[in-house]
Amino acid sequence: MSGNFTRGIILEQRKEPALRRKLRTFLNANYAGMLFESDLPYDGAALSGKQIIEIARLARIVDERDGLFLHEKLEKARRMNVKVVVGDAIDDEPYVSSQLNPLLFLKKEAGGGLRLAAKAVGNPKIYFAIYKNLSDLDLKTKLPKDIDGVEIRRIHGRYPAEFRTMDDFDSHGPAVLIGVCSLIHLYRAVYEHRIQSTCFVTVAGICVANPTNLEVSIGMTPTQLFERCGLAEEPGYVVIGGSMTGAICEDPDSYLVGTMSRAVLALRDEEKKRRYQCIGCGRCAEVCPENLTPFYINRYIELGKYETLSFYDIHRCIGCGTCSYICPSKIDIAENIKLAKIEMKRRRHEKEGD
Amino acid sequence: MQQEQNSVKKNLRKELDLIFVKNPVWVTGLALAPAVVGSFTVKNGVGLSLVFGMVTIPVLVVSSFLGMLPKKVPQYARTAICAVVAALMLIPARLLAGGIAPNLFDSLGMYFSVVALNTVWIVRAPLCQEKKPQWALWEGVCQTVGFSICVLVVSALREWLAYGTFGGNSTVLSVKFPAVAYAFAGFITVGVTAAVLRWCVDRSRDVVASVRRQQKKWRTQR
Amino acid sequence: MLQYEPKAPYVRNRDSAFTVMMDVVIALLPLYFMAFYFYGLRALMLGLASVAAAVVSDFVCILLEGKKPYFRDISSVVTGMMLPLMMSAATPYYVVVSASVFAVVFVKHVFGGVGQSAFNPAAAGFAFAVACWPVQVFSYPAPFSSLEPFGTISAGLSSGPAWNLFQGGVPANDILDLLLGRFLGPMGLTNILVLATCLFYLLFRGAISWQAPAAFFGIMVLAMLLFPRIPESGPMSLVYEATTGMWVFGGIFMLNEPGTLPKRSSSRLAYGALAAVFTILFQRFGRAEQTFAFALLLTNVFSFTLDRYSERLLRRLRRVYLATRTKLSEKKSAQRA
Amino acid sequence: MNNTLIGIFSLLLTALVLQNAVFSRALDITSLLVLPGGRKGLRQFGLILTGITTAAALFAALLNPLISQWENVQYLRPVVYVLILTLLYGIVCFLLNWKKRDWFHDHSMLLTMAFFNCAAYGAMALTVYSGFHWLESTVYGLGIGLSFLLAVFLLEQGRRCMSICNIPKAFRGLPAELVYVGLISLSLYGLVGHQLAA
Repeated sequence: MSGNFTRGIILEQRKEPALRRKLRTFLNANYAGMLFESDLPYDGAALSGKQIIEIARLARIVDERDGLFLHEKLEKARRMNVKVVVGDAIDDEPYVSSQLNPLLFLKKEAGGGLRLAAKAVGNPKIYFAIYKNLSDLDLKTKLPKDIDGVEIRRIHGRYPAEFRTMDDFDSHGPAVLIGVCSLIHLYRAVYEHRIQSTCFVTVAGICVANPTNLEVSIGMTPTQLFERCGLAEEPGYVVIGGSMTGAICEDPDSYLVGTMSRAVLALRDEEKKRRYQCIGCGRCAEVCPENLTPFYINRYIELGKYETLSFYDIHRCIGCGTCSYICPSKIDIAENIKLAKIEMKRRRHEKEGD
Repeated sequence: MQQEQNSVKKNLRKELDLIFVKNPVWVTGLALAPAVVGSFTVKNGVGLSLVFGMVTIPVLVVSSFLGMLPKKVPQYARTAICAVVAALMLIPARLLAGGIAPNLFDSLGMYFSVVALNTVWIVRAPLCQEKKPQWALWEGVCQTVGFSICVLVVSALREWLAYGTFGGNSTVLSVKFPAVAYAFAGFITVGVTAAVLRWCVDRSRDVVASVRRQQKKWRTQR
Repeated sequence: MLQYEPKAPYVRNRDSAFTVMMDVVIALLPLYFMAFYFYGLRALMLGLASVAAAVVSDFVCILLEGKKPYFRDISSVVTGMMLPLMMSAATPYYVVVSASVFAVVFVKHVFGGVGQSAFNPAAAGFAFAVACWPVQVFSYPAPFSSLEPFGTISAGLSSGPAWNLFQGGVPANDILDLLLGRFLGPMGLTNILVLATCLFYLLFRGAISWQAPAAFFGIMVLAMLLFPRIPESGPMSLVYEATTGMWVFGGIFMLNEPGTLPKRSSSRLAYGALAAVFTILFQRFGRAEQTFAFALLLTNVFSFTLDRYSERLLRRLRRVYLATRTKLSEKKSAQRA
Repeated sequence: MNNTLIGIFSLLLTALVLQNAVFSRALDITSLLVLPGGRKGLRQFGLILTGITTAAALFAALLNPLISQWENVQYLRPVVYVLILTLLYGIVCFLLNWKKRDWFHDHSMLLTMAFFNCAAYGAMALTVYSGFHWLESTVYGLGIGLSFLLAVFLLEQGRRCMSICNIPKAFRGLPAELVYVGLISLSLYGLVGHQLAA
């Protein structure tokens, strides 16, 4: 519950039509043949932990949370003697439900996958983590108390919730977070010897006629996904990833959707971009989850005084974008900070090079 | 011969910069105290410029003569001599001011004498020791002109706004701003006029540069 | 495809700089309504003149700086609206106009325009008007007296209860009159109930944050209750001071001017407290009957410093917190081993 | 005893805030604005200046009964004061040059600026105008020096604040700082009211 008192913003979730709808598949022809060769049995109960990690390696499963290979993560967790394994279904960004929806509709695979991962690490406690936003009263989907016998923990509080997840499980000892989608892939790898060739993607946005969660083969283009779900109107721009931290897709016809994509959003080019001068209201400092002062950071970046930025602890910025969201002057503070970090790194390298 | 003439011209021109481009008050920020508080009527402004000239020119000239002393004499002794000269010059300045306007000394109060310790000569006197006396004199004149222009402009502006008069003669100004005669308005007036001067100087520099560029173009075209 | 490149995040808050400023303007409108109710058309005309002067001088300054004029910024309107409210309804037009020109040109634009002003423009404009024309600013017409919208005022002008307080006496006004704002005072800020409504509106809309006003009003109320400056009981003194003083209006509108307010919440608390201390000191030792604007100008000097100290404190705390956390986890792992 | 203490304290406060040497009289505003050496240099300068103003005020108060019997004293008074300052300057420089040569070599310009300075002269002149006896005038001189330090402190805040402001090009530097000092002066005006600078 402690999360309710953290800093951040209350966001309209806008997950609803996509979250309620059934998960659909959208696969290309060679999905059936994507299997790996192995002598290991098709039975999770008969496998040892090391064998499960070996299967994860053979299936080339990538965790969609951080882009690491699942087998590397599991091995590291095993070495660190982890006490808790958490299946992460925290979709805290608006529109995105590509972890939550598979969790609700593929309960058996998700729960089984989490058990397998726990076995690989050494039988610690297991939980699923879901984001409980203050404003999701409009959510029509009832979130269950447990999935396949695994307890669901709800992460409370305001928007940047994902980085806070660890704090909720800290009391148990060291924890590891694994994305739900990769757990589903782990289950399939163990019981079907299937290589990870698909990913879960939310196709949503104002311009999409039927917002849906899709399981798609890796390598589809956004245009194909939009054809599948139907476009209500010509999209203003296409975003890959979350609506808060994602990136603009320059060319929807040739971009290839991958494991880390999570969501493809078609948004309307709604309002003309109105540029205001900073009025110095300080709202960015009020909402910053890391308690930084983006106002001064942005001002010093604009003035080019990069040496002062370390005083304002710019390296603690998690890039959540709350400052840009709240800014009444519509200044791209988060983007500026991101670029400034890159610039600072470049300068440091230059200095060391000399 | 040609070279000598050129250097003379160069020196003359260099010191002329002190009037606007390197104005001692507006640009360099020296001798601000009398310019800020003392200059709220034109009469005061004239008085301040007078004292400034009577103090600064002799001190700079004396300082250039002090440069001829042997090197053994320490710098602080030279500065002390300059200070004595400045203090002594206050007496004729006071007499002259009394001759021009009897109540000038009273209306200026402390600032009349404060001019004797103005920062212009404190900063410039050590540098004038390397100069020939005639150039020190010329610099003193230019400093005085620069100071006077600043003080006169500021004091005229403030008198006009505060009392609606100009040198005691009433002018057309229906609204008067009595607070402009106070110290805070002095700071703001000097600051704003300094900004205006800088803006003008920058603009004129741009104009000069563009004219030169144009001339060069024509020359190359020919 | 795109005219510009949108940057993450792609969903944005609906509030804009325009709506934030508009909230303040909306909160100022009831005060103008009260002024109109008490003094008739002249109150509105004064406001109009002040706003016009502020907007025009803002426009001219922006052109002089060589920037593009920019009509969505209405901060000069806010400044212009605040100024006449603090003055007598019989103030000549030139006072109001020159105060707002001073505020916009010499306070706002010298330091770089909107959001960057080192001093509160409205406070500085009022201070300038007081320095120039104390008599015109502080001699008030009686409420409900008919004032000519233009030309010279024929109604009798006199000083109000604030002057009595300043002189160390007790005002002779009825308490109910004071609470309803029916006394000789500044044209827009006599009615304390309307002011309180404005405060709650602004807080509810999120146009101002609660920290600075909370600290400011807390300390002011305590000081008025415990150390009355007139020979009266604490609560009575509080009623007199709060109804006649400009600090209630200032604490709501001028203290929270976004450009000069510190940005961190802890430093906002300190800023409010500092403003209260300066206000009390200026009230006791000042030479004018309304000194809040002067006290606020002095407080503004410390705005940036408070933020810096707050940031430094936070840095220290963050380091300590991280160090203890790593130490604890090391200890835990050592125990396990 | 108590009364004198209270009197001295109120005199100090008067010199610090009400008749602040920088904000209400603009004494020494030049060194405040243009002295090189940054914050540290300014603080050092302020400390030196405080010592000088205190000593100068004391000397002025001691000498005042002697010179007030002269003829044409109003002509000679400024001259005498500047001569006293010069004498003090010479002695201090001689001692420093003798004992602490390195320090003196680095700080000679600072010392010169601090001695031949409106504030030092102002401390002498103002004590005489106000008719203080020697203790009062010493305290007043100390107050003038401290008020310069106060101004240094306030201007430091201002400089920091202005360093992140997008000040128009024409105003950058000296003009903006002058306006800043002017506005602080305006805020103190509410405390002081209008007093003619003596």
